[in-house]
Amino acid sequence: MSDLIEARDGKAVPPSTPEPARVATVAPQGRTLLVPYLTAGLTEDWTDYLLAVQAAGADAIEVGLPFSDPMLDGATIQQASDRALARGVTVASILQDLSRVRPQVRVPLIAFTYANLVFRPGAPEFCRRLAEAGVRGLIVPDLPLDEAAAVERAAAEAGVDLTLLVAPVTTDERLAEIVSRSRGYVYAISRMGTTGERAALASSAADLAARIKAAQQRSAPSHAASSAAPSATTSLAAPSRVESPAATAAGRNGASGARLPVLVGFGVSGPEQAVEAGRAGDGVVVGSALMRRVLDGATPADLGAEVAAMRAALDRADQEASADHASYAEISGHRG
Amino acid sequence: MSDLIEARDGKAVPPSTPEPARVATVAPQGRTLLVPYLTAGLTEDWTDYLLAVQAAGADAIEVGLPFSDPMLDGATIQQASDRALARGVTVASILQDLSRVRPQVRVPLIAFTYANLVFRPGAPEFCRRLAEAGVRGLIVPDLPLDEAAAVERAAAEAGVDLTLLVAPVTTDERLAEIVSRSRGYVYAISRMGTTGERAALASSAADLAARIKAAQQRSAPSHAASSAAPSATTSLAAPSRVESPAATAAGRNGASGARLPVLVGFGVSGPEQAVEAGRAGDGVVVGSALMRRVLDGATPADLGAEVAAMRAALDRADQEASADHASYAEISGHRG
Amino acid sequence: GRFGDFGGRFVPESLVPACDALAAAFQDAWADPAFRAELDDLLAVYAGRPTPLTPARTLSAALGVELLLKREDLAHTGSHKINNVLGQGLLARRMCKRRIIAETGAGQHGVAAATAAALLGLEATIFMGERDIERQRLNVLRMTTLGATVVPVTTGSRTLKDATNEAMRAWVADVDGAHFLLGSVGGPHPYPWMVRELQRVIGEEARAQSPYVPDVVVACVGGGSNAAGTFAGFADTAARLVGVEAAGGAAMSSGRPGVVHGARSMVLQDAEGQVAEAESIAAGLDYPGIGPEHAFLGAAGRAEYHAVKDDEVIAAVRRLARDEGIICALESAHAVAWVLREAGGPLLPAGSRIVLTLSGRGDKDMATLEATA
Amino acid sequence: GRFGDFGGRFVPESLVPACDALAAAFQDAWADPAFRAELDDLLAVYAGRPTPLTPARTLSAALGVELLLKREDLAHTGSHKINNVLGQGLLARRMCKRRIIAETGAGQHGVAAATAAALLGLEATIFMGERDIERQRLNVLRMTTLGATVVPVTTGSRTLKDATNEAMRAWVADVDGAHFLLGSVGGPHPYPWMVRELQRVIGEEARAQSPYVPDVVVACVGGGSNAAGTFAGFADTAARLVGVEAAGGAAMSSGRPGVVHGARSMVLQDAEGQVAEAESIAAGLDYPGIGPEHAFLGAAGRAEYHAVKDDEVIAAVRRLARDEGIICALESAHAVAWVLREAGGPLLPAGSRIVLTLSGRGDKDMATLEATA
Repeated sequence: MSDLIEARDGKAVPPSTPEPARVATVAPQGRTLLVPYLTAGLTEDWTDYLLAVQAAGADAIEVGLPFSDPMLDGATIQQASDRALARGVTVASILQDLSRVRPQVRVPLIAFTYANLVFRPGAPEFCRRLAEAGVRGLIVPDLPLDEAAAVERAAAEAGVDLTLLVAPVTTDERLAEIVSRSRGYVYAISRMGTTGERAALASSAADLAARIKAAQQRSAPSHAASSAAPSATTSLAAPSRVESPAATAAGRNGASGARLPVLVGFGVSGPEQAVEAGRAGDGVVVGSALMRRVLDGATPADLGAEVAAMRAALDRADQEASADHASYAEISGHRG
Repeated sequence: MSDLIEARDGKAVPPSTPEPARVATVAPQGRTLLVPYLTAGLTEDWTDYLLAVQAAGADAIEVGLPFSDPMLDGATIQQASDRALARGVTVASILQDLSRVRPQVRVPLIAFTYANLVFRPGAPEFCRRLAEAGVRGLIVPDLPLDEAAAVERAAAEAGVDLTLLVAPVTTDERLAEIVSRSRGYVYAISRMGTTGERAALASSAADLAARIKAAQQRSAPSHAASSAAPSATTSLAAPSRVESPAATAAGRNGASGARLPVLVGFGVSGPEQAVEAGRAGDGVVVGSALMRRVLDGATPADLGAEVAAMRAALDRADQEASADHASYAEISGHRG
Repeated sequence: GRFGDFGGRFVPESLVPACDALAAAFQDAWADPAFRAELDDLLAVYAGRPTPLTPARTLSAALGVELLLKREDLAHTGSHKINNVLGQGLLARRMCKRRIIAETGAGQHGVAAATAAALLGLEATIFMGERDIERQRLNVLRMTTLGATVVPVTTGSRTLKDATNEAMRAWVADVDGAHFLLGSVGGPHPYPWMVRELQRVIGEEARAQSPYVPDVVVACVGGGSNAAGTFAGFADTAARLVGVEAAGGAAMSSGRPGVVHGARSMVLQDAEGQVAEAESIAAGLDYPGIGPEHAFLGAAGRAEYHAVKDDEVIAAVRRLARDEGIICALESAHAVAWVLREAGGPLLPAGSRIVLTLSGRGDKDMATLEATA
Repeated sequence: GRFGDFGGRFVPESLVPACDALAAAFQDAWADPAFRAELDDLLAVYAGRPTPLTPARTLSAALGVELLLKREDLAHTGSHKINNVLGQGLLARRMCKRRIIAETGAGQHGVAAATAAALLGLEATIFMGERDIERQRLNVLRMTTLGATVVPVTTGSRTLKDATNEAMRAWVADVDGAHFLLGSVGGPHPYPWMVRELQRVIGEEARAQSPYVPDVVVACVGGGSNAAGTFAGFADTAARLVGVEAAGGAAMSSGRPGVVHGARSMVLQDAEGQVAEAESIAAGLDYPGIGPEHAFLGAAGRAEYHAVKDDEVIAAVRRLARDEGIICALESAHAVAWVLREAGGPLLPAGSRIVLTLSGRGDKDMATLEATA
């Protein structure tokens, strides 16, 4: 843990380091993205966990701003949120913490929170504060497409990517619109249910990721047209390894030069499931599995090791996949 | 207590003594009658109490046959009844006990019980059993005039006097009929309420006794006519001491040669109230005050002493009354 | 109320004038259109009458009968008792009484009586056995909230029988000021008649609501007021009238003629005439007697009386709750239990059309039910 | 339901299709005479509608007003909640759901939902805060007796707010098989609209029963379904509409616009938007939000909202019980308490003619009431 504390203290990384979040593309081609979720403010040293998972190979980090009524979250995240709120943390104090460690942060940070926290100060003000603290993305799970317009505008003006979510039950028509309006990445809800670890990854995850990618391919031209500045700040480039010949044929590079990555989340509980989810999409969000560890007493170093193990598993799988790809791509339904 | 036990053992009183209950008139002229009530079967030696109160000067004794639902009785008698029943006593066992001590009994015994115990075996059978055990009278407080016909017939046939009760609320018309149909004596319910001790005797007691006596005087001729065998066995002659000139003028001797005594009961709690109640009527029934003592542990001798004290108080009052009578009779409303 | 060999007025002389006055007052009131109109108005705008006649569709299909439930559980205070207390309450006011005295077993009558007293500005003293106070705690709280004084009765079996004794004693002591608001069709004349007349509305409504004259009319019987009121509506039809007793309080099935609480009727008693203590899970049926009119109807063969056991009753509450969404009182469940047991058998052939009175709701019994789970 | 700036559908993407389907199904059903007839029939023969409009004569005389009480306490299960659950239950069956999920605070909606599920042959899972389970024990027993599974919610304030979160989570996990039977006029579209329509029967009956258009229409407000249903019947009259909140859960009086449980409305919250924990003696009003239509009516000036304190509420329960013989729910007593406080004052001048909805009965609150005695 000492190296992280050093990092946090700014000794290992000079303050003059360029804005890390400005690095728009973190994933090299062929790498499955790994995006850990952390409940902000859970412990006093919560930013140590953030830096630890960054060091362990996170491609971006979702920073959960705790809300009193986290409707879409399962027991683990809710418990983490409650505990953070009981400590007295606020959105302001969290953003202050983030500003303090900003020099050490080299991956995009994406705020994950609920609509009421956005609307209370007003979406423009809220997004401005995020941007000021170096947060480059925003996910609001109780803000479906139909209610998102005001926040979309405010986020775009503040230079924050509003990432939208797609669920297994989302209709094709609606999915197409979400894909076209989402920024940063597209969040594929792997299963019907709340966040939290599951014994097995739902088969719906792969199906959904495939549907999203298909929609991205179909909408690429209009997407490019409708988005003057797509994935302005946080977008993670979709890796090419999983592209089907059809996708390539449809052309997936809009004005941004790349379709958005599809990240699969909800119910990813360990390296094996991370590999499976990553294979379905372009990457994976892991939240409850990590927060369960922290609630159970894991140190930043422990958590870093956990993430590193996932990173390693994903990397191994990526290598196997690229070796397999040439021979098996056509029959691999999972790979879109 | 030894003298009573001797009496009970039949040593002091020879078995050949004539039937005591056949003594129709126990009260000498001018004596206020004292009729204690005892819950039969309350203790194993309950007949010792009976003999003790007889020895202490009772003019007759009401023997309560315990009933499960003694509607007209207050807490004390009810408790005594419950305790007796819990001991397993029955009407049969009580009558057996009475048969056993019959040789020593010299005063009339009057059964006091509820209608269901009379009707269960049938009124004729029930009255026959009473008579066989030497019980000469019967009081059934939940058997008003209107329901009494069958029991009246059965009692008359068995040679048992069915004594009826009069309440303060009884109408004049109804009171006249009760007076004409009651046998043995007329039971004046001193107050509206259940049996039990009261701090003061209700003024209604004197009023009611006066009304009864007035009715007796009015109805004397018809009473005589309608009653072939009035007060056949248990009747206590009404003493002359309290007769008003008017009563004498109306003529109070029917075929029986005397109007029935009016006994005042319910709520007589000690010698003073006994005197007051006796003054109102021709005598007094004392129940709860005695049974309270027994429940509290009084021995037969204790109870005998209690009754003796009442007897003495009544006798003193009788003497004073007869001294007073010449000068104050006209203005003493209490004396009817 | 004299019904053949049954009924009468076996009360202390102290109560005779009060019973006379009450009988006269009720006769007068019952013939007075203004009194009837005031009562009918209260029953409608206050008590929520008419109560519906609900087809029990799931149970009917499962049992192969047509079962209609007369929903006295929906009446104000949660049972049919409100019909009687509003009538007697108005009568008490008409008689210029300032206070009512009542006995209660399950507490349903006590709550109803306390309610009528509150509505009509009368004081209320409710006698309730200590044992019933324990097992019907909710109703005790309701009575006191309504401003009534609840007097625990500690004598005898500490249930309804003893509460009735105590209430009659209290009446004797305040016969001018108080009306004894008896809750069932027992007691001395005029109660069995008066209470039956006041409960007649159940049967008359049910008959008007039923699409047909049923084959069988069923109601639970403790003292028997809901059954008496129900039967009254069908007495002149060909419907069989069935009263269902608690096996532990089955005066009709196991009793003998006797006199208790002012009337001659069927009574659970021993060979000498001591009244037995009933034993039922339903406090409202935990009573060794029955209204004299039932004794008469039974003796005359016009009504039949059957008994069900506590475990059948509990199963019936649960079945009705799960199949029809109605939690009825343990008392009412006796009628349901009989139908569950006999449907399809000789006593209740398949296809029978049944009107069953649910006399009350079961909120008060939830603790008892939980203890049997 | 979008009501001016309020309402909307702030739900996870996973629930959007279900909300769409529900809105379409309700719109279709509500326009279908057969559906309406089936619902009306259940409301009449099963739930006991119409409920009476009872003149509170003693209170009226004492307060110098004319007070009429709409008696939802007499509806089956003891509150107005039955109106909504029968409608949604039939809808769930029409949508071929096999199961309902519901949240409950005081347990009245939970009992009603469990009842509708039992009647219509659906499974029922009811979420209830641990704290509410403790203080509304009777209703928990009723729900389990009706065959429902009651799931204790241990998160947050362990009251209605958290139960609602948990119910929505459960719905997400079984959105195909389950209908989320929301109990009030909150939540995402179509709930605020649908539940108001299903509760409209309260107001329409009351208007038809009232001999006049009242000056003031009063109802308690937590989520606000009984008030919404009542107001709906008088919206086009000159009657003032008054909603009465718990002082400790007064979203209208003390809240700010916010998004909670799927709708934008008035919400008790802190400066950053964390939802506050309400604190009321009435579990059913212990909720930091309110239905969006109320937020709209309040903002538009068509309805006014006032708050009363716990001690006023307890006094109101007792007063109504003693004066009128009606033990109402702590929730309903909020409306009574406001009338008691304001009668004769500027908000409720002497002579005012008032229709007040008693949303439910108070049996469930007896233990709470006893604890405050």
